Amino acid sequence: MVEHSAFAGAQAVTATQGGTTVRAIEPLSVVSVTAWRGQEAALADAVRATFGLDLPQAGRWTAHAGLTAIWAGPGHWWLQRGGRSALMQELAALGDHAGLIDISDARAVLRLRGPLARDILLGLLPLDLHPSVFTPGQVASTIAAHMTVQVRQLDDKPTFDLSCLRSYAGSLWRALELASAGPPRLSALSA
Amino acid sequence: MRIPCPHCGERGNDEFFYLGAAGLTRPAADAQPEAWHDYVYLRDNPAGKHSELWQHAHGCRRWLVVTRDTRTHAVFSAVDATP
Amino acid sequence: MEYSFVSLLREALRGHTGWRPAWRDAAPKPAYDAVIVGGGGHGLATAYYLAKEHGLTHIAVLEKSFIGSGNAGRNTTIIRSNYLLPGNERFYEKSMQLWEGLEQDLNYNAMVSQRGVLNLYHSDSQRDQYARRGNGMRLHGVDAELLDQAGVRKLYPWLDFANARFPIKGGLLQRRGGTARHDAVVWGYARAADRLGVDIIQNCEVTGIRIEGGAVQGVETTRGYIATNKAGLAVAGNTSRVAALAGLRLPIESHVLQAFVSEGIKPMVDGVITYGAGHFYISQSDKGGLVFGGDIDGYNSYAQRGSMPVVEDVLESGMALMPRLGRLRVLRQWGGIMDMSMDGSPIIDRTPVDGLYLNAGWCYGGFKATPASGWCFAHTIARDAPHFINSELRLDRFATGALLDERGAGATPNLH
Amino acid sequence: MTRISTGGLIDRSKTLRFRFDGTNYSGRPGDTLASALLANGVRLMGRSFKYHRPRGVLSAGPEEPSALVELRSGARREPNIPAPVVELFHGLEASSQNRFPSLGFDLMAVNGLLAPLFSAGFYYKTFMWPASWWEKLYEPLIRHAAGLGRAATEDDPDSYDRAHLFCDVLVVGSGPAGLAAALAAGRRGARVVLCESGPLLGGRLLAEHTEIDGMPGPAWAAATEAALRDCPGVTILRRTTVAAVFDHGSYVAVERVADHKPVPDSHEPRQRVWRIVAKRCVLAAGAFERLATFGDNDRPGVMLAGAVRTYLNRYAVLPGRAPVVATSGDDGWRTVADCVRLGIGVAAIIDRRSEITSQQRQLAEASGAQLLLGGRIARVYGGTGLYGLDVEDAAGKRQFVSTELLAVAGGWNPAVQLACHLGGKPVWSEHTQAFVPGTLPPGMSVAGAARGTFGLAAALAEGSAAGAAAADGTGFAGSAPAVPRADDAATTPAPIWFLAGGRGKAFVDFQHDVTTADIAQAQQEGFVSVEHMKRYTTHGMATDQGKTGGVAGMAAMAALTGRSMAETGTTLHRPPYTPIAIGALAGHHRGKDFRPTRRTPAHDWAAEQGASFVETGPWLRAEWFTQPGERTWLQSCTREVNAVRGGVGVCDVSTLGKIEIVGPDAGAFLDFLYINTFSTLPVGRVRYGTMLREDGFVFDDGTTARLAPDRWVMTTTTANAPRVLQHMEFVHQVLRPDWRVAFVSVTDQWAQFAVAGPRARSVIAAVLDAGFDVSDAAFPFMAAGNFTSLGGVETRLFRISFSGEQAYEIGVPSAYGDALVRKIAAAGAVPYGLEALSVMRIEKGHPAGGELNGQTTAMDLGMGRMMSSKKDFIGRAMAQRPALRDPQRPALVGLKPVKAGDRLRAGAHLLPRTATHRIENDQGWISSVAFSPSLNSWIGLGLLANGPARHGEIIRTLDPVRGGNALAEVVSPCFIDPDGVRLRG
Ligand SMILES: Cc1cc2nc3c(=O)[nH]c(=O)nc-3n(C[C@H](O)[C@H](O)[C@H](O)COP(=O)(O)OP(=O)(O)OC[C@H]3O[C@@H](n4cnc5c(N)ncnc54)[C@H](O)[C@@H]3O)c2cc1C
Ligand SMILES: NC(=O)c1ccc[n+]([C@@H]2O[C@H](COP(=O)([O-])OP(=O)(O)OC[C@H]3O[C@@H](n4cnc5c(N)ncnc54)[C@H](O)[C@@H]3O)[C@@H](O)[C@H]2O)c1
Ligand SMILES: Cc1cc2nc3c(=O)[nH]c(=O)nc-3n(C[C@H](O)[C@H](O)[C@H](O)COP(=O)(O)O)c2cc1C
Ligand SMILES: [Zn+2]
Repeated sequence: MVEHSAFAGAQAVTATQGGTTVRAIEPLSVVSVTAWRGQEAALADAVRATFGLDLPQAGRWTAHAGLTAIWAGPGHWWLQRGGRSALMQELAALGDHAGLIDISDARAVLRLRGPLARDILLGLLPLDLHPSVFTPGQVASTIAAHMTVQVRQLDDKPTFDLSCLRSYAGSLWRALELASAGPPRLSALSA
Repeated sequence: MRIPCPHCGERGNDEFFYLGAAGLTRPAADAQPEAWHDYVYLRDNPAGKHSELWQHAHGCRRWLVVTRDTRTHAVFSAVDATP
Repeated sequence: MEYSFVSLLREALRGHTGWRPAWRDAAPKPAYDAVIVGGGGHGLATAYYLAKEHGLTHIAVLEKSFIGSGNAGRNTTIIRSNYLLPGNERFYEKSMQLWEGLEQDLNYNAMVSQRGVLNLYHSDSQRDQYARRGNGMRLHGVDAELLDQAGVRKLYPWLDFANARFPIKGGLLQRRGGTARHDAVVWGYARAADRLGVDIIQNCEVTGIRIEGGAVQGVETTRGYIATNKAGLAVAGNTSRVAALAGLRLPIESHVLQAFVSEGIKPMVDGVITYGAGHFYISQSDKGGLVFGGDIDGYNSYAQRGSMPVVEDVLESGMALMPRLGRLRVLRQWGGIMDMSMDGSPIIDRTPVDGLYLNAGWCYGGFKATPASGWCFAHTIARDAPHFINSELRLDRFATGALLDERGAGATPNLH
Repeated sequence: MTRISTGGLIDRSKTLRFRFDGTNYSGRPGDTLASALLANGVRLMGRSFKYHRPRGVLSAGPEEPSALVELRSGARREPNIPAPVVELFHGLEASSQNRFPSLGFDLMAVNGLLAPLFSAGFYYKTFMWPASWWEKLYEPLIRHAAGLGRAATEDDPDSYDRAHLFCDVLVVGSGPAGLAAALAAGRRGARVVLCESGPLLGGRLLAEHTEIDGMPGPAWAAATEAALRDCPGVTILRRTTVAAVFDHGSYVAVERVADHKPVPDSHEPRQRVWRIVAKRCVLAAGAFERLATFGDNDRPGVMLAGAVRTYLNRYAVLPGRAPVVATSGDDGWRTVADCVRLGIGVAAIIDRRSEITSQQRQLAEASGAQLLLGGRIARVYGGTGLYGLDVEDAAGKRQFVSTELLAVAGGWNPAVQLACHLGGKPVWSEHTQAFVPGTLPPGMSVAGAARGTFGLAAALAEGSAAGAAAADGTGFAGSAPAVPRADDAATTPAPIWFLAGGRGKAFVDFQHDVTTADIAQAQQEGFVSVEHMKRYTTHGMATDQGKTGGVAGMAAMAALTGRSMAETGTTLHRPPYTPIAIGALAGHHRGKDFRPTRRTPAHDWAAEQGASFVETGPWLRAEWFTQPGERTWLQSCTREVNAVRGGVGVCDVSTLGKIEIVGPDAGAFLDFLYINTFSTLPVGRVRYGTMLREDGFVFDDGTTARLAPDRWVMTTTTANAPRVLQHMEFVHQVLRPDWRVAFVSVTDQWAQFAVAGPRARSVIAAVLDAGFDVSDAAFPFMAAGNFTSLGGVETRLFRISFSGEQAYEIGVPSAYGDALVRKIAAAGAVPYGLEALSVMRIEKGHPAGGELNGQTTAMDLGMGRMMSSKKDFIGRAMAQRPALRDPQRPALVGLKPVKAGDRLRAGAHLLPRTATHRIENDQGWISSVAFSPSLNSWIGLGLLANGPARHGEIIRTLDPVRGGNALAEVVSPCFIDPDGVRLRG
């Protein structure tokens, strides 16, 4: 196999307690899209017209027909598809309104799913992930175990995607391992 | 401390990188040396309200102007540094 | 009263009824030959040396709170003279030499303890930087030893050599470095200055500086106006505020530095150790507490307290270096306000205002400077000109570019 | 000193065995080490710091100053642990500390005889002669004597967790006030976190005989706990102490997850630090009973009256026979009442007042005690254990009372600590005769005893109101909560009890052995500010931070100076509330997990090739690849250099910072960042550039390629990559926001390899997909372009050279890095590491880490002419300052030892050949060295005053810290192929 996992050395899928799982999501095609100043609306229109996708507001992500848009900062999004695809070419027309940079291999993503997911994340992320506060459709970037980590909630199972710089993949894996090592911290919140 | 990022919401100050006083204007290329000395080195350093530059380095990566009381750490406002 | 074992014994026998105040609680007089603003170690030492070395006796030290309430009373007590740049090294070595005879000079036991200061290195490039520094010290005639890993192990076999994320490769050791009792330095200088006639005036905040024709006339205080033609500022973290009273803007920011002390335990850490791969340094006080700290919090503050991330950073670094610390407990944690200069080095100089002198920019390292700072500042004030020893600690170096940037961090105080 | 036969919150069906000072004892689940020891008749538990006074237990909580033990053993030994907070577990081991040879017979107690010498600050006044004796004799003695317990001498084997919680309302303490607050807020739907230090909820309800809503206190607490569990938003954290308050509603709490077990369960952390962010906080931390000051008030058997009730009611232990109760107000009468209820005969009751109520008179009669109104304690008998008292009545009539237990009720100090962590000063309340919270941290309110509200009904009402208000404040309004009913007669506040006279030392700090005499001496010597007094006497500076004795010391100073308590004030309270384990605050971040690790895509491959890795910042990089037969790193490194210079090698350079920059204004942006011009660079070319900081010193360097008219890729040094990106974001967002330029770090996107050596081109050709022309003509030196390799994988190729050889850097998306490097190696390239890379760059005179140290200018590094005069750029103006342009500044030179085989060392200083070895003659230093296989000599780069004008001069390189002293010739920094023939080949 030519492609190599960012998590080389770690098991690709592992079960933690209580039916909660973690697995690597790769490969992905990701393009960083930064609107030129004043072109945010034009960019949004172009994305909507071409891909039928609404660019998300701050702190949110949206998806349509396999294309996901993740907010990464004001005027800044990551457009993402699963698997390897020629996403840069697909998005080329957006270049009138924005700067496009391929970051498909720049990040490593772990998907954490199951009833203990929140309890585990209490031990990692300095974010309020309570269901009344953080819901599917939201994304946030923060510091965790001395790394920049982006967390994105996919559904209510709950499922979270965590991503970090690819070179830190092993350390993110390790951080999750440590965060899930002991018995659950609070049964109430993880229910 | 918690800093209310105008883009991401309130976060712990460990997500941010601090630079120093905001509101300093970079002198023109042909400005006198005194103007540059002033810009690069001299600071009001007030005890009280202070406008300062923080970057939300682990979040949206935006540079922000945060206005904060240096005696109590109370934050009055945080806005994007791009005018 | 001269302090000695004899006087202690005498007092012990008569129930300690004969002790006198260590210094007079003076009230301000209308005028002084010189006024030192700031009753920290530096201000008090300045007054002492002005009286002792320059024969000025009509001097007041004005302190807004109680003496030693500032950084002098809250620092981690490390003294050393292991600097890289000659302009700094000769100054800090002067200080070291004054420390070495301080008790006898002041008749006060400041508990100067030359237990050795060890700076660890964790990479070849760090080793080479330390070698450069150590060699410079040796050229100054100052002691410095570059240890390899085995050398460090011999001193402290229980550091984490086995499982470290950043392995210890060696260290730069200055055996003459060590610690001194922070409060005793303040009280010792206060008592000695008082014995030479200096007025130490507490609860007296300077709120204005009167300047006419570009020259100092006196200072306004919360206890009234005091006339003087020479005013020396030694107010550490408050430098910008006080200098602003004279219309000066300075290359200084005020930042918090935190420190910690553990519960008292039997001897464990013999000397001073600084971790080179994280923000952590530690020593053990005579009372048994482990005294430790790390980096500044990194933002402007006058609040004398820190924030959580730095607490964690310091303790993580401590555990990384000394995993046996785990079950010991932090007893108290506090903060001080550092006068961080733009190149990380101090200023002892005249100012553009005649008769106004500046002693500032001590960053996190001014305790060790206390004796030399007072000695040089006294000289600068008395002679209206710096001594050779503080000749590079100039205020105009930021304009000329003759900086003293030990770390090469540039004009960003939070990176020094 | 016996177990009372009924009652208490202990489980009498189970027995727990434990050891104290080597003796076996047994206790019950629910006991603490202190209660179990008392139940076994052990009163002597420790020795004091200075005088080695025998000490028992004073309190029943974390405020304990005296009964400190070494808990557990070996690697788990913990010194100075207060026995009253240690939950008993089976197999517990503890020992007393600071005594020799034993607790009962401590030779160090001789210090007590020398006590007159050990007065406040004695060490400041003596030990000065002869000067050299301080470190040799005096200080070692002082150090040996100081300290209490012993730290473990092995690494802490347990793990610690750190976690985050967010809530609307944080309630600190689960006494009646805290429970009521939590319930009021929880019932309104707010997210509530309730933290309780102890293992059970209830606070004083567990210790007192009370009734709420018709239920005994503990039952009400249990019922309330159940009700709280029914509120979906409520989280209850037991064994969790809120330890610190930080800005903006940040709190730190420590959960003792497994401290009540012999060892943690597998994978279980010993403790957990919670970082709690709360919009509101209700502080319901209760109060600490304060000690009263009288001679020998520290004898084992003298206890706080409230603590005595705790032992009676909660632990069913009578801490001593025939108790005497001494009280300054109504509070001590509760202890009498409990004794009466439990059938315990009271020997005497001393009330400092002359008037008491009729109920109290009845109680006194029922207890069988002698009643001494307006009386005092004249003398305490018993060294290692109290056996009697001389008591004196109002008329001065003195008599001996036989007793083992003196329960003293001298008033309560609200637990104001957390209210003060942000600098708020407590204020003296004449009404409560105590310091109560003053200015509160934003978002905090205080309820119950912590606020000086000592009545139960009032505490419940205050708690309910505070909880409801806090919920209101976070958007959870509701009707007024039902306040639980409790009947308790309002008690009169008790003044601070300062019993003058009597024999013996009157302690105000038990742990540090500070007495009223020390306070008096401090006052005499001018240390009258409470902060001075504290520092001079060490009053309040021990592990208990003066929780029981602090205010007593202030009161002593107030009395001496004639100032009021309000004028006297208190010292500052600082975090933590009670001591926190260092390991807990560090969490998992120790050992290899101290900091995360960055690995390159070729890491596994490198490991297979025998790489030895070195930490460079967060990265691990291959330093060299040891081959069979190589015994030193120098052998490996030299082989690698030779392989490159004689053939071809491959080096992983993925760690270099890579920033991709797009947009129509990217050229102008680069011109502004770099000292040289980039906007004119043609597409398909790459250029070396240098950046300054705004203060004119060199910041970073690297190459930037133009891949398309509006697409560039910049490389930075590994170390500076994050800071360069941050700097660019600052320049763009703050200084030049209108420019259309976008950039992100692509360091992790691209796996990049340097392929260098005379055969580099053939390797590159073999690696790229078929059909590409990489001939010198088609792809000359400093060319850049897009290619494919590995069968269609996007590939970036740059013809740049750090080694001075014909060389390329080739990059593919990181997932393909492993495959690419294997292919490169298969094509014949020999792996080389960081050391060989460094040797070759030194041979070429390229500045790197040693030279780019933040103290050098472009001119120092021989790049002065690159500074464009035609444009503005960051750092241009400040680089013109006179000291930065001084020709005498040390500038870059090459150095070659005069004597073949002499080794140069980085960090050596440079002096004129014949000059004396003094700092005045110091002219520079060596910044980097290498053994050059090509020259068969050590060589170095250095910074030498006026260096470029001194080529050919012989100078001295001096390295006293390593004993080096060699002569070297100053030469050009470029040692090899100065005309660049090879790299263009
Ligand atoms: C946590 C910490 C750890 C440190 N560790 C070390 C160390 O290990 N080694 C080392 O060498 N250095 C260390 N330092 C630095 C060192 O403490 C300071 O640099 C040094 O004490 C400053 O000089 P000073 O003693 O004169 O300052 P201070 O003691 O701060 O004196 C300044 C005085 O001026 C008074 N003042 C301010 N404004 C006015 C006014 N308007 N009117 C009148 N009076 C005024 C203040 O109240 C204060 O008492 C540390 C500092 C801190 C905070
Ligand atoms: N008669 C008196 O003079 C007098 C004096 C004091 C108290 N009391 C009685 O005490 C009770 C007061 O009730 P209350 O609720 O105010 O206090 P409380 O003492 O009953 O409860 C305080 C609780 O807070 C916990 N706590 C303290 N600090 C903590 C921290 N930092 N983190 C976590 N937990 C912490 C303690 O462990 C305790 O359980 C009433 O019953 C009152 O009658 C009476
Ligand atoms: C070297 C040193 C040792 C200290 N040791 C103790 C100690 O053993 N116990 C204690 O309570 N505080 C100790 N402190 C901290 C002081 O109590 C105090 O917090 C500090 O000087 C700052 O003052 P502040 O907290 O009043 O602002 C120590 C401080 C220093 C500088
Ligand atoms: Zn943000």
